[in-house]
Amino acid sequence: MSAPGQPVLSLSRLSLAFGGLRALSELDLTVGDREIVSLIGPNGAGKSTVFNVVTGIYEPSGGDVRFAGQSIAGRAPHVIAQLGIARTFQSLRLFMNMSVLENVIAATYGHTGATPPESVLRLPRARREEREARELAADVLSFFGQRLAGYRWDQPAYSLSYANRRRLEIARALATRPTLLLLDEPAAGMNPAETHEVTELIGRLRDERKVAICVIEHDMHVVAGCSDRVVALDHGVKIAEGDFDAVANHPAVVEAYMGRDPEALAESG
Amino acid sequence: MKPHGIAAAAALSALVLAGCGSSGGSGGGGTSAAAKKCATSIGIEAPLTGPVAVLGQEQLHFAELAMSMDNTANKTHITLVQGDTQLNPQQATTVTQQFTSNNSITGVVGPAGSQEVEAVGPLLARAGLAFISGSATAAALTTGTYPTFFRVVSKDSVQGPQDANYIVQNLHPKALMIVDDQEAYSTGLVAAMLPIFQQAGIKVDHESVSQKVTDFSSIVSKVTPATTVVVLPWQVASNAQQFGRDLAQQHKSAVIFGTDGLFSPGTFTINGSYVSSFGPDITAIPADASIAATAKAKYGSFGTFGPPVFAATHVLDEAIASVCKSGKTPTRASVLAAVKATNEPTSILGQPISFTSAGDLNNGKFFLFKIDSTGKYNLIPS
Amino acid sequence: MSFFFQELVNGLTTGALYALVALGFSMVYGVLKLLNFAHGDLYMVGAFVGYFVIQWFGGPQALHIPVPLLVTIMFVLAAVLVGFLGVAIERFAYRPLRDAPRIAPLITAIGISFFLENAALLLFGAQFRVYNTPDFISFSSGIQIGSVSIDAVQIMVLVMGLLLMVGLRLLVIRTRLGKQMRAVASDREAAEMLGINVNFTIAATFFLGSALAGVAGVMAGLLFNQVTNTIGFIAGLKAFTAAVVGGIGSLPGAMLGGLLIGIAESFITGYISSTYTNLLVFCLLIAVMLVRPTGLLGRPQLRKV
Amino acid sequence: MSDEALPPPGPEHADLGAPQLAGPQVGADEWVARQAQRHEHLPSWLGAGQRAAERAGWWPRLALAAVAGLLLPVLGLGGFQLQVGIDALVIALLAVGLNIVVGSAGMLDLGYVAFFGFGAYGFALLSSAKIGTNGIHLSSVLSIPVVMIATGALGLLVGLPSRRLSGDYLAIVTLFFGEAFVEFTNNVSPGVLGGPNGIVGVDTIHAFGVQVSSNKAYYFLLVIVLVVTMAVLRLLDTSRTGRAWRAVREDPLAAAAMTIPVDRVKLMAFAFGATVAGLAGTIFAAQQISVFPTDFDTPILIIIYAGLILGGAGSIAGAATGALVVMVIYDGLLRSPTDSGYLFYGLILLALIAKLRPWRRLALVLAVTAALGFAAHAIASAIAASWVAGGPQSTGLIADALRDWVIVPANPQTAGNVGFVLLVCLLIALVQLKGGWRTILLVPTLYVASFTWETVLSPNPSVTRQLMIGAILIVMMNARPQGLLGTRRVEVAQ
Repeated sequence: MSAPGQPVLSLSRLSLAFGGLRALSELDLTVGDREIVSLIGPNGAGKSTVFNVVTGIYEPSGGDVRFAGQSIAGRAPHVIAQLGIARTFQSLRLFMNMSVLENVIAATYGHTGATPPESVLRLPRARREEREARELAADVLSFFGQRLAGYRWDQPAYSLSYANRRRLEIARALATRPTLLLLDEPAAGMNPAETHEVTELIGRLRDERKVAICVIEHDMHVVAGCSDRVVALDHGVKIAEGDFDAVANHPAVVEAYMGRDPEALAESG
Repeated sequence: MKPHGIAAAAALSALVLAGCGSSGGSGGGGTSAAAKKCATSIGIEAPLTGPVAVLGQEQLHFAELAMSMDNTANKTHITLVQGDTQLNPQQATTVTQQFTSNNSITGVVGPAGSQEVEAVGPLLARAGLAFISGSATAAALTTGTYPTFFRVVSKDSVQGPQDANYIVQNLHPKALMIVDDQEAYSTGLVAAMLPIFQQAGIKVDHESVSQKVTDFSSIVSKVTPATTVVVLPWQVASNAQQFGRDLAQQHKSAVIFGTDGLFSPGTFTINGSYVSSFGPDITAIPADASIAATAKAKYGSFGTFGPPVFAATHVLDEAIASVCKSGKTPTRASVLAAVKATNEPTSILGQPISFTSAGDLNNGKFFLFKIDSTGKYNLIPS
Repeated sequence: MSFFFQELVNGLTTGALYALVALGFSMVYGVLKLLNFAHGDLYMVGAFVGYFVIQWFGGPQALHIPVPLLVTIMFVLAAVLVGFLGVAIERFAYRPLRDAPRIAPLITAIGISFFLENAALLLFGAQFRVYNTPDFISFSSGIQIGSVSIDAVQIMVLVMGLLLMVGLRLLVIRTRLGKQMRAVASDREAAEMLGINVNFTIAATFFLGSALAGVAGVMAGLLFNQVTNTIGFIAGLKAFTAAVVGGIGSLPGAMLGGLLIGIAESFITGYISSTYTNLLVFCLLIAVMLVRPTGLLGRPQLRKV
Repeated sequence: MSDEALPPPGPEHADLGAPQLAGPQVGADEWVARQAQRHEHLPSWLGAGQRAAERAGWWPRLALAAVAGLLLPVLGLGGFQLQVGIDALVIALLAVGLNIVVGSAGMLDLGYVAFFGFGAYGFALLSSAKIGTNGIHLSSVLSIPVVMIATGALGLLVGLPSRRLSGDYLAIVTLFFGEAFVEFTNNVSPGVLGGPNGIVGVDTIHAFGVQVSSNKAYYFLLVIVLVVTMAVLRLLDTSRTGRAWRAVREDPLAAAAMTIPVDRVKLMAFAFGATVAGLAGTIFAAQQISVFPTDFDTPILIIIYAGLILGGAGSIAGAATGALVVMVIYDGLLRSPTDSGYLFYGLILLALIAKLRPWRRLALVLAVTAALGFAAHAIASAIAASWVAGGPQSTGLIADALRDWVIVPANPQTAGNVGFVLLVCLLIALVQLKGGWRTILLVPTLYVASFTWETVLSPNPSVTRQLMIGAILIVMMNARPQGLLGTRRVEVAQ
């Protein structure tokens, strides 16, 4: 299937080099409106690097990143986030010592504007924004049902289990009101049941939150279960693209996983 | 966790406990008993800890010495209350509040630094407490701003020019270096000396190094062959000794001319150096020999900061004693009056002590010494 | 020109001393990520040990053992005693705080600094204790190149500074202990799982670091002739500065930082004015840090995501 | 800083700071249980108090504290105590301000005291005869805001490096700035700044003909200013700004990815912190009617940090409490030998009560110690009168209590020094030992402690003062690393 309408995100001939090492070279990639694209590939293929370039952590050394029609290459991370690209991190990066609720509300900063004086005096705008932020937080947290139910809201993030930390990261990302959601290994460290849950969750995210999603995942069940389109990377180069079965059986992909380094598959299970 | 919470609580409640103690603790001392026994207290403000503790401790020791001697001589029961200022005006203020609110204190020795006097002068004036400094020499202090302030040492505006003129007339330097130690005492003297040198057409290299620094090699390197005199208006004698060592090590022939702080036989021993001091060499004054001996035995070697404080304490002791002799109980007012009226025919400083209306020492003498190859201080008759 | 070289020598000597103190400071930091503000006070204790050794053998004028032997004893004794003091401090004050917020040990260190400084004041009194080095190591034993004079102590400081740095470097790279140190430094938990005795390693690090401080203290005594209970503060500050400017945790960095500061001080004093030495040195160092945010030889913090 | 750097997930991990629970616990139930348990390990009355306080919410507590503070002078707090109060309040104000930068935004700012100095010097210049022919004696309603804004601006400037530098590298640069400030005021243009002589003859705070001159007035002013500042900062802390600060402290990179402009947020923290310091400076200068470079040197910085961290960085109430506690101990109690005596023995006793269980053992230790003391004293006096000729040096009740118990030789100094060293060794040994041996060693330790106090510590109050504050800092940090009112945090190496 192909992306309906004009793409939300499009990378054209994107390149990134650390010194000599070419992390990405000439990469073309598009994510259509409310499309779910999976990035797969062995470790070190440059999947997370793509996210880091898109979200402005790294500046591309060549090519362009266009989001909703405008070029965002080289913009500051918080600006890009405000434009509507939210992400989660492979190595969880929650605000560990802040409460669950605070973690989510903190992410509304970019869409609120109360100045310190307003906040201190609790002027109308500040009060309104606080109320809205809470409603939004309650909304996105409720998305995970009982997992992040009310009685957990005041617990510090570090008291959560891995699975819940991953959920909280997604909730926090949703609080930035994204149109594009980048999920970096959302199922890592989860048991089969939870993994299955994640697969459904990704689908629901697209349907209920109306976001386009680009997901990096090693667990092929997840990839197979949720992707509209799969893109395989190796050494920063796109080696295959298409629906899951096509890509999974693509010789280049098989070679990337099996051929060179068998243990890659073992790792990426 | 369990004991910790309690430990913290324990600490806090200990505060409260101690707080209760304080109410009973301070302020007592009973002026009622004083009438019979002539019991009262004197506070001493000095840098007893911190970077210049060496000065403060010496001052404290000599104050204790004077007090014990006077107590036995006058059959008084005066006690000494310590106040550590670290040569810091803010701390001096706190200490002064401690003293002014302690009714048993009827006189104060110190504070050591001119800037401290400036900070606490108004407070002590309001409390009507006489305070006598043994080392605050800034000229501005005795312009009548602080009515209860006295000092047993002369001021920069006298010593500075005197020393400067001596250097100009007797040492005839073409060029000289003058190094202040970034303390009020030192900068004051330098300010008083500089114009005279410039007037005499001497090329002056004005340097400045913090008291805490003990490495002078790079300044010493700046001493040119033409520079025959280095003026060190410093407070720490051993620093000057090191300066002299660096001069020798770099084969510089300049002569060191130091002021009060450098007077420290046994510590500052650079051959051919001059030291001008507001205190005499009490080891050389027969009358003071016993004091010097006791001090040396009890506290080890000492410099020039002790004797003036000894004198200051002695003045207060005598004032209190005189009040008691006249059958009155020593109060701040009576002690202040007695201090104003002080007229000691002789003193540890080898000169009579009496004060001008502004609190300055009347015709304060200076003593100029030249150090010989054995490190002995020889008085230069003026 | 000779003036230039004289100032250079002065700067190098002072710098080498700073570097010595910084080495130990940087070592402890490397392993524990702890800013040990008590380091300077260990240096002070070392200086006192040296002083008492001199007194013990008859005082500077009347030594009854050969000077080289005396100096050796001073260094060894200072190193050992201060080393164990450091170990005791670590066990007593820092170990309980290993997993505490990083800022908590900072206050403990300050508390220890207060304690040591004033314990010395209580025990040894406030007056300056004087080494009188020239009485037993005469200036003539130094070198004289033109009008530039370098005395024996200065040479000794420079040489020992270099030797100790090289030695430490070898120790850290080559020896088993060094490997363990690096392991603990990079990840304590992992090191523990690999069966490395973390407590021992950290104690050893503290011993070495403190011993260095002790040696530096004796050096300072020989160089500046005087000891008092307050010399630790400035030394600690310089060590901290040198270590961070050089790239904290890196031993060559500490050395470089120390020398840089020493030379900067002496040249600013020499060519501009001693009045502004500190002010300008601080400004210079701020500039350095802005150009190289992780110090001269510090590895840039990679931000893996 | 990859996965293994992260703390392991909840159940295994959430025990940080909190005591281990017996039996299996999972997820939230465990957390909830632990919250409830937090009170149980306290003595009932303390636990009850804590629960009550927590139920009350922050502003009633603050109001209560304010009222208590304002009542103190009425209850006869005067002279010295008032001065200590003022000093403490100034430091508390500074600690609360510093808490923004260190506690909330998590940046180590070692130049903070310079903002205090800048504010003080600024006010001094604007309200003295220093500038112009007869000076600009600006009304305080103008000068104070002006100075505060100027200090805030300076804060922005000094904060700029925080965009590139982090952690200890930022710390050192700010430290340089702080040192540079002292050097500047001490050496640059003595004509205006007065060099080491500082600026004297500064006006008291005055506006509309009203003069704030008496210490009592300044005390009240400071209490009000502190409370208002705390309230403002509390409101700010619970707003989007405060959350952004904490988010940046926790993980700058994630914060940026969550729409938070990290650099701007950091600068804001610096600016707010500086502004508070500036305010404190103006009041300080006006109250002391003079400013000197040494007032803004490192020792003050140390005290501020000690207060902040002792109270618990990150907690506004903690910062204020910690600063007040430290200052009352350091500047108040420890200055008077009598009080520090009570503090010394009080702390020992209370520590024993807290640490030594069961009660039987405590009683035993005390009894044995007492017996040992009297026996030793008797023997000593039997051998030679001079051995006990000294008599306890501390005054008041303690002296009477200890007269026939503690040995004090005629010349206590040397003996005392030995005792002091011995005491330190014993304490270290105490930490090393376990169980029964520790209890046994406790007895001689207690006696040596008392001996040392009576022989050398009490007669040298000013040195002892420094020793005690050092020891107290060490012990308190070891007892509660997260500070009195702080909450334990997990730290993820970034």
